[in-house]
Amino acid sequence: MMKPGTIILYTAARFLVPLQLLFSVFLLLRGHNEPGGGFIAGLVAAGAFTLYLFTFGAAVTRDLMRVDPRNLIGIGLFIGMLSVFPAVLQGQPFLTAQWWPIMLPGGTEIKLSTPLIFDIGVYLTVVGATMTMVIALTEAEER
Amino acid sequence: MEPIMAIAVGLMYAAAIYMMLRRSIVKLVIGLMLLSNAANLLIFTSAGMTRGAPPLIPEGAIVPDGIVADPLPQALILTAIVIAFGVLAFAVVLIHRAYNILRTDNLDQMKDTDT
Amino acid sequence: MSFEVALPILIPLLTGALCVMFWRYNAIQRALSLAGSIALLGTSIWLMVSVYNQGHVVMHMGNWEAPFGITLVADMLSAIMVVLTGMMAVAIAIFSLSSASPSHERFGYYPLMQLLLAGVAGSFLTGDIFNLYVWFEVMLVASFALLILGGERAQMEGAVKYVTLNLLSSAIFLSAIGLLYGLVGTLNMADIAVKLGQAENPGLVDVIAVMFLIAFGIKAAAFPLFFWLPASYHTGPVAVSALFAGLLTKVGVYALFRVFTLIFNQNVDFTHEILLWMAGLTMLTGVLGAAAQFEFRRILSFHIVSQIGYMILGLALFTPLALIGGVFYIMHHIIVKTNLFLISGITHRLLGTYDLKKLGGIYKSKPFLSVLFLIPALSLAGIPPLSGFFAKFIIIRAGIEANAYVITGIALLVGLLTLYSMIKIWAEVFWKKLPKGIDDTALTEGRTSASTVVLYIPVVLLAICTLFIGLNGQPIYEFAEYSAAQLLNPAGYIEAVLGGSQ
Amino acid sequence: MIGFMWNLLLAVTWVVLTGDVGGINLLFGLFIGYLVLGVMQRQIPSLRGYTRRLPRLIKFIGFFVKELVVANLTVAFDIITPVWHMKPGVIAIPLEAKTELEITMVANLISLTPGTLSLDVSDDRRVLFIHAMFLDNEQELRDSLKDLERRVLEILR
Amino acid sequence: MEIVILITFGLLSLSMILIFIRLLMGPTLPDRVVALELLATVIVAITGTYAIFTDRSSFIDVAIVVALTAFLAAIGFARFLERGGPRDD
Amino acid sequence: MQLAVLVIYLAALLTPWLFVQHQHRTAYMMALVPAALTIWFATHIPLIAGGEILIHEYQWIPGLDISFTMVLDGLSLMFALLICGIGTFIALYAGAYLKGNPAQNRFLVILLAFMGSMLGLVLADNLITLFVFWELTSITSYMLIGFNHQSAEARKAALQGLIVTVAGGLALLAGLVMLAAMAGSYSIQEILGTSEALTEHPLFVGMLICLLLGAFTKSAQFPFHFWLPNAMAAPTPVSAYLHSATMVKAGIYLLARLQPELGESGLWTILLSSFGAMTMLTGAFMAVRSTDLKKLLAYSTIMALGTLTLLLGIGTETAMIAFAAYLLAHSLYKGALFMLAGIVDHEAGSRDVTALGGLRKNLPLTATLVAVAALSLAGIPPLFGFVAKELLLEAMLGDAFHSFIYVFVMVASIFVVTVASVIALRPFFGAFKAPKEQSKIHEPPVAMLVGPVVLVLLSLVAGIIPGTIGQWVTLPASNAVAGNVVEGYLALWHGLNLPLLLSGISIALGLILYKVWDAFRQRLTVLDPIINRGPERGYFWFMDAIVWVAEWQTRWLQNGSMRNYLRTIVLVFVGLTGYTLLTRYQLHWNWDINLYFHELVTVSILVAAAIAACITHSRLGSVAAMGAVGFSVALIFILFSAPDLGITQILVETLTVILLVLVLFRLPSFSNISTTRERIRDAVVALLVGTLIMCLIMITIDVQLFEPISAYQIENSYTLAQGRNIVNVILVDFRALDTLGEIFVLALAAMGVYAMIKFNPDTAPGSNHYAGTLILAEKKLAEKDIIHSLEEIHQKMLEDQNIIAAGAMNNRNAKDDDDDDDESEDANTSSYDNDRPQDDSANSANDENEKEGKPS
Amino acid sequence: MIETLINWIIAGFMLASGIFTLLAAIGILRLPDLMTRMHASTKAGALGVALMMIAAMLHFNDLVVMAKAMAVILFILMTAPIAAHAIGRAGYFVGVPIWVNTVKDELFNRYDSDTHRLRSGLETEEELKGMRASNKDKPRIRVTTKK
Ligand code: NA
Ligand code: NA
Repeated sequence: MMKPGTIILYTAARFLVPLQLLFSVFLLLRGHNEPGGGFIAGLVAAGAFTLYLFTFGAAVTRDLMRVDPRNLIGIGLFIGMLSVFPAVLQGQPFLTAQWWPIMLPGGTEIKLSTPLIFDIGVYLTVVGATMTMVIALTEAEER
Repeated sequence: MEPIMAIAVGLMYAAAIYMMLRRSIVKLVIGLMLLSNAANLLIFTSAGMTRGAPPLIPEGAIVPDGIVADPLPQALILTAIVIAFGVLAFAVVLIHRAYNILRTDNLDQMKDTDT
Repeated sequence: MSFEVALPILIPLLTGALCVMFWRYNAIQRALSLAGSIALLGTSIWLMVSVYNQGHVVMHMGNWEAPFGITLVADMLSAIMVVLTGMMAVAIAIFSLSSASPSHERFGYYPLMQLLLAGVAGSFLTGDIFNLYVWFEVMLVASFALLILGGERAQMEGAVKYVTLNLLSSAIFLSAIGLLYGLVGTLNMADIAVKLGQAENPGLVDVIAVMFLIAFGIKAAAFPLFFWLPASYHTGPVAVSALFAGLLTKVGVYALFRVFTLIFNQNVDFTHEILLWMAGLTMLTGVLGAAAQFEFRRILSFHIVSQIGYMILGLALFTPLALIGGVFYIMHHIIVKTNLFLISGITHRLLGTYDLKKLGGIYKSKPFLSVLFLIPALSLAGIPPLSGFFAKFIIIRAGIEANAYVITGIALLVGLLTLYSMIKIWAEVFWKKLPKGIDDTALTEGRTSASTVVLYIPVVLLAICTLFIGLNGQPIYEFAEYSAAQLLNPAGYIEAVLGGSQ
Repeated sequence: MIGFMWNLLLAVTWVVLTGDVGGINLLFGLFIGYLVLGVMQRQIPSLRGYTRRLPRLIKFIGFFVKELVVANLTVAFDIITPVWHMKPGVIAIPLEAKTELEITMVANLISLTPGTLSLDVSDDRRVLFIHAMFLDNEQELRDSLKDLERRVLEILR
Repeated sequence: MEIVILITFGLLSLSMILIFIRLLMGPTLPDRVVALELLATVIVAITGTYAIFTDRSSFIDVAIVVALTAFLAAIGFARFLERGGPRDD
Repeated sequence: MQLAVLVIYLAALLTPWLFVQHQHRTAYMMALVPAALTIWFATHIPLIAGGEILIHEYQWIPGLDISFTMVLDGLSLMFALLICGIGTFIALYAGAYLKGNPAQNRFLVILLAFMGSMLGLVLADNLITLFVFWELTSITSYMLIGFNHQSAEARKAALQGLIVTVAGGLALLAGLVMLAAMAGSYSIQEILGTSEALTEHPLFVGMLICLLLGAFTKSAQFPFHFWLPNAMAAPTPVSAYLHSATMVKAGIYLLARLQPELGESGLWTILLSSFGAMTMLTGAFMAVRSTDLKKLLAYSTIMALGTLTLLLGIGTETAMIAFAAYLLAHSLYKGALFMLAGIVDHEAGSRDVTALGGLRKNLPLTATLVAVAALSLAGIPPLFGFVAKELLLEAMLGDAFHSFIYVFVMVASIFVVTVASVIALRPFFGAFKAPKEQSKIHEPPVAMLVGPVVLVLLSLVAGIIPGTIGQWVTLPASNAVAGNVVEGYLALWHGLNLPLLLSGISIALGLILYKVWDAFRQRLTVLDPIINRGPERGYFWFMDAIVWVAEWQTRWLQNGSMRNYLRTIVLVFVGLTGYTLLTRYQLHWNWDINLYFHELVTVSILVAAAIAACITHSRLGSVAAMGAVGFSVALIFILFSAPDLGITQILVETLTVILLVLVLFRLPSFSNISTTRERIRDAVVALLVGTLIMCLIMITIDVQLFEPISAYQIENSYTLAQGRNIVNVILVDFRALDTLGEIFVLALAAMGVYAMIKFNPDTAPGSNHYAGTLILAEKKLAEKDIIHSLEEIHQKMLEDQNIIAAGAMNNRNAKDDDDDDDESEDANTSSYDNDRPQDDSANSANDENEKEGKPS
Repeated sequence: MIETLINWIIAGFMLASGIFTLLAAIGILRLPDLMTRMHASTKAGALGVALMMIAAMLHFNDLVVMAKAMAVILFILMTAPIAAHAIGRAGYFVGVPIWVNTVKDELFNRYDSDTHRLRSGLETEEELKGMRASNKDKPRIRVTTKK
């Protein structure tokens, strides 16, 4: 935590963090087509949380994240693993990409796919892993 | 460009090894970081460097227009960067803990498990 | 679809992921770990059966045909290694039920263990050189984390060395991959083999071969690259040491076997000559290192180095019999060395130390444990009719038949010195009177507690394996023979991976 | 803020109605929404003054860019000439801004204006300490900073 | 046009060199951090120039990420200083 | 026959269970097993004597030519009878001898295991199977010698026996493999059956030496004889069985077994004769200067073993006849003598003949038996020993070479007579002398006497009817050793001839020597310095050398200095790779440089930053330089078409810097302690690596042998994988498995970091001990080595900058105590000790000391 | 025609960007102390990036790119002053030396380096009392700036 009274940083963090998180989701979703992807997005999100951590300290950041970053690792890994298996149902080798085009009302087509699920898993793992490390270090120091 | 990069990467390896041979564990970690950067650049260089042609397929096309940079080494390096990040984060915290417990940052004083 | 070739990787990965998810609940983790290990063993046996029937089992991950995606390949060598991984997984999982303390469990003992296994299995099964790097790293980072679990001073010191030297190896490995890709533009090992076969620059191939040799040599703890091993293996939790001792260096050895039979087989007289020297010096320095030690696990650690030499010797001689010997040696050694470490754990449980000078009196109070020690110890020393004898015999026979007398002589001498070390442990820990001032309540109490009985289960099972290999060596020999035949005929591997596309 | 939300909502409705998801259409929707809100704002208290802020914002941006360029040139001149003309120092500026957002905006914009750099806000949030490069005429500087603050507050309030 | 771009590159490169000299010279940690921060900014500018040079707009994405995250390091250093870590500059 | 061996092992396995109920009587039950086997083998005598060979085939590891086939011929039958027969008595003897010893069951198990191994050894047809049993006898013998394992002396003797025999065994293994390679088979029967002349083979000499090393060490031939007397640390039944009757004869057995194939060679003759003679003489000489009953017997055993080897070396048919007879005779009387010596020891409490005397009154039967057995030992008619000795002397009378050795034999014979007299007379005649009271000394239980009685009787009977014994037992053995049917017979009376004369002379001289024995021994002490320098010194020297070399090597290689390890590995890397590069590749490259100014600047900054990170004296300066390195790398990625990489690099770099900063908070600043020389040395090493890498890159960029596979990925990224960012498509689809592994790496690293920070052995006391983690004692650093606390460093720095006045710290320290929890306000001080995280409390005690020790 | 004009404008923006960045670089190298260097880096740097992004907007003439370039400008304008604030503040409080010719330091006497409080100078007596009570005897080093 910074010294109390740095309202400039407080406010900036409150503004920047949502922006960064939003941007990270953007990077995640379009990573298949433009620079980005789960890893980059995850790092951006982790950067956002780290900014929050530096500004408000570990406890507040944990509160912000709601999920314990260690759980996030597990969830991320699990989601990543989930993308491995659907191919088996089609009799294809593991990790074969499955695409499920979903027609939204209005004619827009959204493609849900195992690579996307995988990327989400990557994203969550990266956020979880990075935040686990950074928060643990900060807590060790704050005590 | 590649010959210059070859020299640069060579020097980075040299710097990395030099740092790793110091006594201080902090320098050791910095050496490891340099080493991982250098290795990534080595892959990047030896696979060939291309200017201004990122491996992206433009909207509407199904293949990139013209020659693009080889995407495979980029993917490999990306993986390597991430792995190095994890490993180095571990190493950084390790030296932190090692210092806290051993009360020294001097590698030459860490001989107990061997002798 | 040959799912069995991917499952030995995916099962521990999934188990690991689930264990991370349930990191707060030790009981769930324990159950998951045991179930995952048994499933791993099951699928690995399934894989072995498939390989036995089909020769090679291949899966193109993501359904991308051979050189373009990542291909998992199992030949007999891989299958053997994976089965051994499964066996060690089960043994360690059982041992851990009693040996892992709740605080270790809370800090990721089980997921780390499972992911280590995943890394090991991945290394054995992948057919892609970069993917091999990735699995190496999975294994490595898992081992880093396991090694420091406990946060003791010795662990930190050991870990600094272990981490640094292994990262250096990874960097060399990665550099070699980069150069190789720059040269041939492919990562699939079968494809690399095909293309290097057509390469006009054999000298350059040798250079890269030497880089791989050094990178894997570090992982395998060969001379003069082994320093990290004796510095660190004895510092961690004992079940971890046992798993490391059994499996980790073998991954390096496996990689050497794979790469130097499949890819770099053009200039055997150059590359394998280096391997030969390496093997001899590894055997010798390892065993001499052990002779100077007075700590149970350190002696065992140095012997890992020494025995790695035998395995590399099998590769270096590069005759069918020698390769059989190498593979046989690997099989034998994984079982035996893990078992010895586990036994050191039991003696530690009994007397609270690994220092030979402070141990003693176990033969008198625990004859059964003593016999359990003698089986793997004498096997390690190559005393017949235990598994180690046949392993050593094949290699020596191969050496003599290849007219490599000096190296064979070294191998024999090292056998003697190994016996010396094992006997030293036996005399100090088991025969000697318990020194004064050592608390021996755990040793002399009449009944063995249930948690200690759990420790014995894997030890007994592994000892039975050792005896089985020794007394009924023919099937094991046939497996080794099968895999040596495959190793010496890379065309089969290439055909299985690339199919008609080459 | 609520005004902008309304504006965005109207724009999205527009997009849905027209069925054209392009960026231009969205901009057009925003524009139409802005016009609509201009008509409606008298009736809805929470929207009051929304449309008036846009011209102010544009004006402010113009002002700010001018400041930025001019002051930058001043600093640049001092940087490239061998002799230092500057008279740096730390001064305290009383703040009119009250909320965190206001204070931060003011401080940041002051930081972005060449020659001044916000260092810190006093614990009771009444004073902003800035480092200024040119304290030749302190009062003039204070006045211009108060002017900047006023303009910012105008947009935000 | 190309010549302008090359001149711009030249100017930016020169900037990098000067900034880097400051980074090396210090003398205090905050000086280095400021130099690092500016270096990141120059990289954003170079990336922009490069996007124009190669006519590839995807490089702007890189610029966004740098602009959004590079300052974190500075915050980290500032935090370090404020928590009173030993400064050996 | 396989079953015969198996039965013994099964008996061994059953013993512990039986022992629970039957205690020492188990031994008697177990004696039934060898007894039955003796009978079973005895039933084969007629068959074998008729010239038949019994073969039982059984496969083991056909792939390695290892079979479990067993063969019974004259030689193996004689050995089998000895093993099982004497084994029976030994089991009985041991039952009584070790009565009440809680470890008796273990003893029986090992004894039976030994018996089975020995039997397997003599029956095995396969060279490897033979070796398997060979080694098993070594191991079981080790366990038996070290039976009194709590005595360091016993452990040492056991180790010595083991090392010597196993070392020889390993040479033997090599020899056997060579033999098999030369003869083309691992089956002894087949090898003996081939007509190939092995002597011509280039490997012959090597093979022969290896084989002989194995046989000589096992059979305690000079200069490897020293372990055998030391092995007398074993309980007497063991000495009687292993070290006289059976195991030591394994080497002799092997030589005899191979005699038909190898006996032709001149080298064989010379080596066996000379080493045999030397051993014989050494044994006899050492025996005559010993006073311990068991040592006397042990040395005389060595003498006998030497004699047997000598006979094999002579290789004539007479020698073969003598060999078999001598072997049988020796086993009979020596087994008996050992058991009797054990009785004396057991009853009178000492084995030292000089400490004993007049026991005949208390131990009349024992005394008688000893006397008879000693007669056989001395080769006095009508005992079988005499028959054997006559044959021996006769066999010697061949050629000139052997006539020379004849002198040796005579000397040995004289000494043996003396030794026999000492054994037979000293303890039993003269005035009573014993550690125990006379009244407490009485004859041992029957079980202990059965063996000696039977064996002595057998010696006597065989001496009386040597012809029968010869026909049924020893001559078939001689046939097997000779490889053909030998012409000859066994008889007590060969007429008046030279051997008989010499025999008489030796007996007379031996008796004279007995008269002056004590004085003679005194004289011999002059030779002690020479004897002490004997081959045993070589053994100790070898063992010391191993430890010394090991320690030296550990100091040199595994010396704990990570920097040395690194330097070694790096130099090996440079050396090996560089050597390969220079010797196997023609270096050539083109300096086709095409680059822009900004690229050059970027690369230069990269290099400069890397170098700056190395040479800066400030930690954080170094970190900042690392930041610059990272940014330069990112820029290179960006400038060469890798936007994803650029982004990732910048993000990772930022987070890495943050981690470093978080951690460096706790770490000391760089101290400059390397000498210039060290630095230059390291710089040279580093530059070598750099140059090598540079060359490697230069080469690969110049050589592109094949079209990269990524062409396929570029082409199909959109059409097949539906993604336009090809790098990302590779990551999540083409090579998704890599990425899967990669996220696990990251997760693992995070778990490791978490564990390191949060798991603390002090908050979970005992947990590590439970898990078996190596716990070193807390290390005390020398005062000069202690890295001073961070606040001192900080203060010094501030002082250097004149930011604070010296001594300001002291005021602060005084007020330190009531610091509340609002530590985060700490802006410009480093109250390190107070806001250190709890998990450092391991060292807090240390710190307290440190603080107190500091002048304030 | 228009294209050429736009190209000229782009060229102008790019050159301006380069020049401003260079100015920032010269400034950071030449200026005498941390505070003044930060003046150069924050503004000129941000301006350089902003100009470059405008050039990019014009060059690509594409809505998405424009939005992205705007985002870059916005982010730089948001983050640069925050970083400057953080560093400047920290630098000031840890006592980074200040240029000798600095004419004035109103912060110095408002900053209680014992209590680590930054007073505005406008507090009432009561407030001051409360402050002291809450922060009595916090041990701190007195940092004196070297002139
Ligand atoms: Na990745
Ligand atoms: Na190339």
